[in-house]
Amino acid sequence: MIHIPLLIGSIGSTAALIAAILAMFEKDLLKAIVLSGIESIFTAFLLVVLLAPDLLIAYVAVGLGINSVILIYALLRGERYEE
Amino acid sequence: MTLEAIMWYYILATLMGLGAVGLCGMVCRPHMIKKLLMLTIFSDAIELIAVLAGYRISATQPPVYPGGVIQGFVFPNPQEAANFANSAVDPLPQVLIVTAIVIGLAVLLFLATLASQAGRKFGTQNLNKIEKRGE
Amino acid sequence: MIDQILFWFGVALLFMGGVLDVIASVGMNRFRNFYLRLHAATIGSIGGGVYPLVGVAILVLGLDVPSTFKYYITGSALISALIVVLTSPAGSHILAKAAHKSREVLPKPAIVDRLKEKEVNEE
Amino acid sequence: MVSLAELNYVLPAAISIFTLAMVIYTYRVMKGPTVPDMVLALDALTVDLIVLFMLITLYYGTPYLAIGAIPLSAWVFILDIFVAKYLLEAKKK
Amino acid sequence: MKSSTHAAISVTVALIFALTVAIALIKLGFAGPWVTQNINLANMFLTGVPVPHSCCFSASPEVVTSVIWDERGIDTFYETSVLFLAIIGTLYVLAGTFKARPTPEGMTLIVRVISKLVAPIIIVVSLSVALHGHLTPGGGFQGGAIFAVAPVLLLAGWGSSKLLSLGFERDTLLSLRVTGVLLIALTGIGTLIIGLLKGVNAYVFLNQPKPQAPIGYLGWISTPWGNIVLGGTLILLNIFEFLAVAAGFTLAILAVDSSGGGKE
Amino acid sequence: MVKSIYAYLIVGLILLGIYILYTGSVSMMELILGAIVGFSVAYIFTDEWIKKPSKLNLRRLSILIAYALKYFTVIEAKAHWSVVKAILSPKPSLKPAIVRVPYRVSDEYAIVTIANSITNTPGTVVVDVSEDKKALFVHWLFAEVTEDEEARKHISAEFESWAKLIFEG
Repeated sequence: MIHIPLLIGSIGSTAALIAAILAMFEKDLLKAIVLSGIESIFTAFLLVVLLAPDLLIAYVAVGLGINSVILIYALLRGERYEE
Repeated sequence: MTLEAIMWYYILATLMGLGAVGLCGMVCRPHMIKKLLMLTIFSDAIELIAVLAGYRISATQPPVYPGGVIQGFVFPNPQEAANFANSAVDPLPQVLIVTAIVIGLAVLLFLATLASQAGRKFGTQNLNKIEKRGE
Repeated sequence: MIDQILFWFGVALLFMGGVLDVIASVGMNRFRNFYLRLHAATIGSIGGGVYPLVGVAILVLGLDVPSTFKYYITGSALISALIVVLTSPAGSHILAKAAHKSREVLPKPAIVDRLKEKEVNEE
Repeated sequence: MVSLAELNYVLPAAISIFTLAMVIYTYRVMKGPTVPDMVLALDALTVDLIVLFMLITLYYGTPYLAIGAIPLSAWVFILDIFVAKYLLEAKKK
Repeated sequence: MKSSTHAAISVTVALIFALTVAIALIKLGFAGPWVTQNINLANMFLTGVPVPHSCCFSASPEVVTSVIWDERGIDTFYETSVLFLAIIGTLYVLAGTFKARPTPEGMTLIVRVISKLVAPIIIVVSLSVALHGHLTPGGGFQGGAIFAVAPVLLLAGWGSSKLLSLGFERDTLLSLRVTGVLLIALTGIGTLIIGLLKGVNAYVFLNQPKPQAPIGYLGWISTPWGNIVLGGTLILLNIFEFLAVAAGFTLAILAVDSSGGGKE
Repeated sequence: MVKSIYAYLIVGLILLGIYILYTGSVSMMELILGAIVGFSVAYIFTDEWIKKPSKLNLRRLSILIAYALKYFTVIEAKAHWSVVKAILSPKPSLKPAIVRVPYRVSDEYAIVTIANSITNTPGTVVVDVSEDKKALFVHWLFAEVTEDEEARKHISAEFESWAKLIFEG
């Protein structure tokens, strides 16, 4: 029987990689923040799959919540489009 | 090589690709916020590689003893502890990574406020434009 | 007996939610405009999120596992369902309002648009 | 009492349904032409992932993985509000 | 340098990085999917932490938090200090730009009421996570980070003047933060002071008595209704860390928000 | 800070219940810790949550529960079915429009209940709230009518009568 967590884990890591590549080539910074949000959410998903609940709580509260808020505040001062 | 090993190596390869993307974006892109985003992606990749190294497919439990209640918890005997250790994942990478998350947040907080002050001072957060202005 | 009923009721809710979730994700791709996708997203969060969470909370109660396991999962599932019920409509609403007011997306196929009339009157 | 083994007939099907929905939502987030579209799809994706967390918890048979669901469901709201705040404030200047 | 040179250098560096990680993982013998046993150090912690009379007993079933606050306690204290310094640095960089802001424009009644309803629920959950840090996953830092979600919600819905009227003022938060860090340090050197006074051997961040150091904190209380598990220093350190992190994050978010939104 | 002891007790008990539900075990120690946590958080938030403590009673609570039961079974099922049909049919007949729906309640919880009920049923989403004109602007997927009062009859008349029973009157 196939090992389900590793299977959906590999789907999640592929999605994270694609999101990171898209975020790197994106010119619109707000879109890049949302795309890196996808990357972060699949990171949290992989932490569940790899059995790390302590890290999961710390990561969800910090890596998802506070990081995006701080970056959006910082973006309010600059310009939205790169180049 | 079993199917599980192939999937494990596939996850490792995508995570290394994630780290490479983060590093490349940190160097290539001129916008400060883009650099910060790529920094978070890079640190995510490093964390996940460390956690993946501690994972075994025969494990079914996180490194926390089940049944933790504040009143009425009975400490296990050595036999139960040995059984538990056979079915739990490695706690050491997780311990190291909790610290890494905190430090990463501290760095990001400080750098983001610096970027916001730079935006206030120069009117832009694009490093190319700031460099041109200095000439 | 009561355990069997609880378990299969929870499983039924879970699968109903799963089917609704897939339908919502298909609708997300079939609808053409942001304002139409809002309705698909509502199905995704209520039909595909709250009902399966309640289903999981009920399903666990019928299982033969230690009571700490049971009540822990039931509690987390119920509280997250409560938070989703409260916050998901407010999130959709503020997003729609921001998209409309900043002219980021225009409600293109629309019979009438009273909100735009109101904004035009005020300006 | 229903034993935990009986759940193993049900869980693979449920997990595969929600994973299918997850993949389609992810496609929508990456494709979405405007920012509100992406955030909306990200909301639905997050709610879908919360259910998936619960199912993986049941699959492993350990309660403690369910703990991340609550901050995750609060995070959705925060991202909505802050993107809306950005759109409203950036339009003004 | 041209941007193409940048790109070439960065791609090379990234590939070298990936190869290094791969070689390190494979050659140094880290676990792969085929391994059925953890490494010896991990087994030592997994079998030692909750079992009385073993090498590294911490009176707690949570291995991760025990290692963080017991075996690596001084390291974690420095990490908390780094976060403290980062928040002080943020305040310093943003100095002179603070002003309290009323309700942000565009936030409607629905968002305001919902944020006000959800915030206490989040706070209660975060306190539960912090108070059970030595029993279930979580701990002081995780609880504090979840707590910070509630001020963010209130800030988005109501503006910073509401937070100030609820009692989240800057000086209060700063003093709470300092108190938290100081109490962590005091708890850490508490055994050392008692050992000096009594004339026995003791270590910094010592939780339970060890063969060479016969003093320690209270691990559990036996009552007729069962043990009440306290985990020695763990519960104290979790509470103080919760105080420090929650106050610090609220302070940082408040400072970033009240230093103005758009360009000036 | 706390104006009414009665409201304070009720909010504290609600928060204690949430603590116990989340923790998942009931014992003497948990109850003591939960009471400390719940009542200290309630001390900050009571005045925010409850403006008129005299309105709290069991009759309103039972109406609220009855409404929640009816809403999550009957009303949601109908609304889901109509939108699912629109998604699955090859050529859906959609008539999207943003209509104005006036409301006649004044309590803030009542307004939010109406708005969230409207948004949570697929097919209608509240786009904006005008507090001075007392109207909700609703994006409606199947707009049969566009006049204010007619739209109110179709969309929010039922929710409004329930909300009046629960929070006013």
